[in-house]
Amino acid sequence: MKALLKVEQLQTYIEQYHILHDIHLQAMEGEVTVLLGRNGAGKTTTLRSIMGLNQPRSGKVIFQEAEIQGKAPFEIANLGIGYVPEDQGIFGELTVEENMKVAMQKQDDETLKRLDWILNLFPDLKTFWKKAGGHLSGGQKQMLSIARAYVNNSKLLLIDEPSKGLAPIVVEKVMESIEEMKKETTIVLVEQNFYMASTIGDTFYIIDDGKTVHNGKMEELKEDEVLRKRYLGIA
Amino acid sequence: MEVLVNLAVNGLATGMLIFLLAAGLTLIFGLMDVVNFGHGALFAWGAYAGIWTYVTTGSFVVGILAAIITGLLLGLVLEKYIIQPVYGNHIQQILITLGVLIVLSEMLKVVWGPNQLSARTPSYLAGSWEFGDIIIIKYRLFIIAVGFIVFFLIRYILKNTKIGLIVRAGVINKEMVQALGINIKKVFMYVFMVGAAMAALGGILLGPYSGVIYAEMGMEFGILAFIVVVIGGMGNIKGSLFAAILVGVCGSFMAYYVPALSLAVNMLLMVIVLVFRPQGLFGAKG
Amino acid sequence: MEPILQTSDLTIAFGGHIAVNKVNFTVKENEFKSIIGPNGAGKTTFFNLLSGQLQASEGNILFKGEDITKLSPTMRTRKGIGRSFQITNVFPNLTVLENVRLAVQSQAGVRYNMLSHFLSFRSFQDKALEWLSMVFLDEKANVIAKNLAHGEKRKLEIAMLLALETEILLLDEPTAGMSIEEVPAILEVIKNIKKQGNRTIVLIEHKMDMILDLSESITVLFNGKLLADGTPEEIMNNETVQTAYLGGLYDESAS
Amino acid sequence: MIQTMDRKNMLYGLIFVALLCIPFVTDSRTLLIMFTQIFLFGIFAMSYDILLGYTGIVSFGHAMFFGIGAYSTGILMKQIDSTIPVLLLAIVLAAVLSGLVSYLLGILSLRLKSHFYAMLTLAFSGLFLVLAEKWRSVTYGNDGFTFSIPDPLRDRMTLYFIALITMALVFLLLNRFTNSPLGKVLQAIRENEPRVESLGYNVLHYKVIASVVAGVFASVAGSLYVLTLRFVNTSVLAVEVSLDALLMTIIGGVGTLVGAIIGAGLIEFAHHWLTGLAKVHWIFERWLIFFGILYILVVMFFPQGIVGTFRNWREKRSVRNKKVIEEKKNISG
Amino acid sequence: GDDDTITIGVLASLTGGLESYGKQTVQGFELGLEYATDGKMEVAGKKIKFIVEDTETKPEVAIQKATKLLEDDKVDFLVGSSSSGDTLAVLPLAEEYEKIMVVEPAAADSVTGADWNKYVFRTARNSSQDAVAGAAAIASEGVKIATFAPDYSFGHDGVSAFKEAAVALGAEIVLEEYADPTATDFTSNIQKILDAQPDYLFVVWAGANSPWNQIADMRVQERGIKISTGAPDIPALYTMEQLVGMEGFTVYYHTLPDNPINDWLVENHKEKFNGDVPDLFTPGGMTAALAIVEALKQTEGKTDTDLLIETMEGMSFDTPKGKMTFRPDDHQALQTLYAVRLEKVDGVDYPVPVLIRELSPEETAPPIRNK
Ligand SMILES: Nc1ncnc2c1ncn2[C@@H]1O[C@H](COP(=O)(O)OP(=O)(O)OP(=O)(O)O)[C@@H](O)[C@H]1O
Ligand SMILES: Nc1ncnc2c1ncn2[C@@H]1O[C@H](COP(=O)(O)OP(=O)(O)OP(=O)(O)O)[C@@H](O)[C@H]1O
Ligand SMILES: [Mg+2]
Ligand SMILES: [Mg+2]
Repeated sequence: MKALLKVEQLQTYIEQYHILHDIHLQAMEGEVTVLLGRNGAGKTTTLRSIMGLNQPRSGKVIFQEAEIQGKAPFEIANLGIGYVPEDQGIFGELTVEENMKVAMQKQDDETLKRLDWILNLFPDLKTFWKKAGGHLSGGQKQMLSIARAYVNNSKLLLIDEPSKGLAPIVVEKVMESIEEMKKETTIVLVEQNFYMASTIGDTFYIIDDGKTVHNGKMEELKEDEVLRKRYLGIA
Repeated sequence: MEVLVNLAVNGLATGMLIFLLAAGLTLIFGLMDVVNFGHGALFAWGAYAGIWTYVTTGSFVVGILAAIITGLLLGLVLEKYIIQPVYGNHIQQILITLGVLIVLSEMLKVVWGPNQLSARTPSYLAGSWEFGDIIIIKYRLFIIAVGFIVFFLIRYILKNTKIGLIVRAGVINKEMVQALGINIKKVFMYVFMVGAAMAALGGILLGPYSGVIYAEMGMEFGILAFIVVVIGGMGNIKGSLFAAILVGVCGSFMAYYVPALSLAVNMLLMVIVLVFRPQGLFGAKG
Repeated sequence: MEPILQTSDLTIAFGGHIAVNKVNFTVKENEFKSIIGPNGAGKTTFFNLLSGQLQASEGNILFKGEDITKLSPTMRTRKGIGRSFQITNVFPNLTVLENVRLAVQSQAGVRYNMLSHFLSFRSFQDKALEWLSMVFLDEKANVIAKNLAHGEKRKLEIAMLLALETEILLLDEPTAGMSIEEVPAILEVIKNIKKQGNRTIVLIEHKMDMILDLSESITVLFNGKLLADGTPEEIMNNETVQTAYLGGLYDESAS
Repeated sequence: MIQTMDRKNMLYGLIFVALLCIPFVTDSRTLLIMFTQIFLFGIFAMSYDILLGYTGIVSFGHAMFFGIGAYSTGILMKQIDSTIPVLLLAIVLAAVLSGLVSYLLGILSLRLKSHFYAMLTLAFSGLFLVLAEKWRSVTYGNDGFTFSIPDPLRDRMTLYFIALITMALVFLLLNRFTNSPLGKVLQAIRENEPRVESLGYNVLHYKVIASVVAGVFASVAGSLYVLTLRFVNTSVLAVEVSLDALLMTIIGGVGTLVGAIIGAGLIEFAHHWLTGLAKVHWIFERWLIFFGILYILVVMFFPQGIVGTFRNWREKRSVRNKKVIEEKKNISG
Repeated sequence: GDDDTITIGVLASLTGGLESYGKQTVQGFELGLEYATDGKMEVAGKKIKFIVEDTETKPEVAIQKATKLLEDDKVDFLVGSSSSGDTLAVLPLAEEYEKIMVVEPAAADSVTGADWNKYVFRTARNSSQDAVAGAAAIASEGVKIATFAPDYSFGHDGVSAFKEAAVALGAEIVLEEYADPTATDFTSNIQKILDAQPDYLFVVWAGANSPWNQIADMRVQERGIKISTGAPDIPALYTMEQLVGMEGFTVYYHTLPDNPINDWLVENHKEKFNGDVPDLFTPGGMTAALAIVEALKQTEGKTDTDLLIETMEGMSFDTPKGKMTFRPDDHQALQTLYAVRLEKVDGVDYPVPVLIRELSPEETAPPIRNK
């Protein structure tokens, strides 16, 4: 197995603030890599730096053997990287349909088939197809945000806290869908719901104060109570 | 009866002219949410470049092309160097585009001198037809026609292509659009250029309408364009068309029947519309 | 105990869609009540009706026996109904401290004073800091709110609600996105608040273990309608709730 | 924190004293008049800043209140008598009238969303302009009229002091106003209006209060303005006047009050200097171009306005310094 | 100025909408001094210096600049300004500093009417003179006239004076139309004029936007309504192509006056300003200079204001437009105006005002309104 995405010694500043000090990570092809860490640790900033939404000051982001740091976000997206931001990034004045349309890079059969699959996964979106995105419920917005990333045939998906605001039954569904996506897509996931993270994650990284402080296979973490207590405060 | 027809046709034509001036602003202000006070300067430049070319080459069509090209070029330069850094910040937009308005208006005087220029109607569009007491001015029919063409063109672009959607999405959340793989910078640039070109087109068409162009026309008609875009409903091209026609027709009838109020007609119209429909004629509620 | 807040046939429709449908809901004084339900069930909308962000199209709301259906959000807050928002809703360009201070100031009833300097109300500052430390955010007191990480914003949201010191606290998924380690601590804070004063709490959450741990009673909304209302045991044994909402997820934990 | 406050107040005090001395140092009337203008427009811009900077309301019709002040004063001086009591009466009357108009306008329209409110104010000030144009028997239309002012005020120096002291007073007052608990609520409204409501504040009340305060002080500025001109015509109601307020506020930095004064000063100075240059070289005959370029440069180099950008810069520096100190601590510790 | 220099401050709009008027005044003034002093820039042994300031057509700027001239430059005379508003704003300063102000080319009646003070002398014609000339050109017993003017003071002033003069000549005013000067569409107003079926349409107009195209398009002339107006400056004449044949009046066109001063003006103007001929307000600027120099000659260089006033009241002097006289009552210069017809002239690509007859100073004397 090879690493689809490698992040090396990533440092990011936002304005004058030094947010990421030293981030390392590798996302293996076909795996779900989970980033864990407390609030404000820098998980979101890591994903944003990969996406080019925050420009890293130094370090490397390597995707499919090529360095992509410094590229514009749209270029990075067009390499086949999808992104679900933590604040959902819904276009509130656009309808659900229009939100999806903006996201769809192609209109081919494959994409339409995927759209079908998504609408079956989240029937709410079908129900509210013509409704303004801003008028959806919190959970529905989350679904829409995930749906926008799913609709394109991405090689890599960066997903920031997908389970937040979702009803347990939908969390289940999202987990299933990620399992399904895994066949073709590599996934980097930020998730606070440890149940979900541990169930679908293959590899984990713990980020603290802008640094990756620990990483390993998910099994290890599940078994290692000490580690969990130390970094995640849970037994 | 004849009077009514005359007033209606002339009001409609004036409305169409105003629509042509405002159409570009519907894109730039209404859709892209850029408070572009420099818009008026764009039509003044369109008018000067167009009329000058028309006079030099003798061809009105070439003049129109020149105006459009001038608009595109100015749009390109403005977007790239002036507007791009201030997207999303109305306060900075106001200041910087006021600067642009001043610079561009004064530059006109540097290039073409401070005097007004006379703008003649091309002979094939000059004059009027008379049917009894009904007088139809040819140039006005021409304006009405061009107005409809421009209207349907923009509507087509906005309705049947993804561009309108992308721009609206980009205004709401630029980052997210980029993260979806769209080069929003480019899209914004093209839309701005088209908006500028339409302003320039409005400018040259205004020339023969009143027979004269002058550097201050930008400031004078700029506000009118804003009024039309706002009372039509932000970013709604159909709204702009209706609002422009409303302004034109009301102006025409007021001037005939209630001349005492004709100075105030635009302002009154705006007050009435905004008090009863705060979101504008065709604006989405909320 | 008296019902402190009561709705009868509370209804609102958006276009053709009835988001809240004839809901009869009661919460007793000093009760800890939770509302659960699938996404889009109408929970947030129901809160919006209670707090006045939306006006009901039918039905009414009684607060301590008084009909408050037509009151503005402002008046409802003043009467004692405070809420937090599901989608973070703070003052982005003010500091964290200023955010909370505004709530403290409102609570103290200093609203139209335009002649004294705000610093002359030292107690506001101190109190705001106190609330912040309660949600572990005092270190970030001088940070501009928009620069907070998501989880931190959630904490700020809670601090602002707490600072209002209203009799009823309506909490809309307060811990969504908060890190696992801190959730228990925040819950502890909420519990304490309730213990200290005479507080009624209504909580919307999707985290069932948390709800079961805290709630004295649970209301289930489904498709805008009130589906069930009862003690946690009753609700967990309700089959419709199981299939429609939980999806078998908590089968074991319930028993 | 407190220390910097004291330092700031001392600086303001010093500047005020320096300004008080100017008339005794120079006898250039041009300079005096220019400063008087700066003070007047400083008041006007500060009043606008209450709307734009502190409450987040864009108005394109602020000239309306300036004009009410200007015309009330002019008309009373001409029609009744040019004595000090009449003048005071005029100023108070104008302020009351402005307050009333802004109150009614606020109640009517402050519920509207930003663009629409801005356009509505534009419309109303447009209607006032038409009124001034049409009510020719009193206003003499667009030509305007001259009037005389109370004798003790004829000296430019007196006017200078009056303007300066009024500006200082207005500054102190508005500074207190913006730093009052109520002022803080205004800032919150600028940030997130609906949220303020659910904190238990009645947003409309606050917006109306802000608009009345802004209107009243704008009218004071208008009254003083025509006092220095002894002439009034419809140009006091022109859109350009509203835009001037807007520009001065933005250039100085919205939400800073001092910024408004600095903005007024900068525009007047630049204006004076550039028009002066017009005689030096033919290039500057089109000095307006350079004026426009100035606006553009301000946005590029002072995106938050002069005072705003300066504050930002100082904040950043202090963060950096703190960091350096911390790092040093870490190394030594 | 100091003892052996006489300083004159000229206020004019050098930027903004009235820029071309301002420039005409300044150029004329410069030439006027040159002519009056034979290029020596001296009168009665004293040097003459002038300083031009731009009012930007803003009253507050006008006041600032005027004060600068009066205080810092210590000018002996003020000249100006292009806009009536600016001029009115400056008048009280002339009174306060007790300096002569020669008003040129502002035309508002109130300058020599309600807002007049004794320091004000006007070489420009005022709106009433225009109107009287306009009336003289077309009004006679039983003629029906409609007027059309912009809806602001300039238009209203002009029409009311015209009405007075025209009615005195026996004409009947059948319609007074006013239009928003910044409007794009004047056809409604023209429609009303058509409805009223007057013999003449008298138009009072100034400013960039103009109604001529639309008047032609609405076939006003074809319906037997003759159009009359004041011929404007040359750039504006370009827009009046369709009005060839129109009869009206003008303040000045360079071929109209027949006297040596005008010949000199045309020739030197061409020489100095690369072939351009003097335009509408150029002779006005020159006239202001001539008036001042003439007054100084008579006082032998003394700048004592009272003496100057005494000298100038009733003073007659030669100008490019013939002899002018400051009438003692309101210091308005009575002057020749010209009844003209617009004609196509070979080699000129705009309609040219051709003389019908000179309207003598007495004939166009406006009513005295400063009492
Ligand atoms: N624009 C900004 N300016 C200053 N600091 C910022 C900015 N954006 C983020 N930060 C800071 O960077 C740190 C990391 O933020 P980030 O959003 O990456 O955290 P996170 O791990 O995603 O947290 P959470 O779990 O709460 O979402 C936080 O302390 C935050 O305050
Ligand atoms: N302003 C609105 N306009 C139109 N429809 C709305 C509006 N607000 C909510 N809705 C709709 O009403 C329904 C209920 O939404 P609500 O936000 O109350 O759900 P919720 O129970 O809070 O869900 P979640 O758990 O996802 O937050 C949803 O289907 C939503 O799309
Ligand atoms: Mg995060
Ligand atoms: Mg919800």
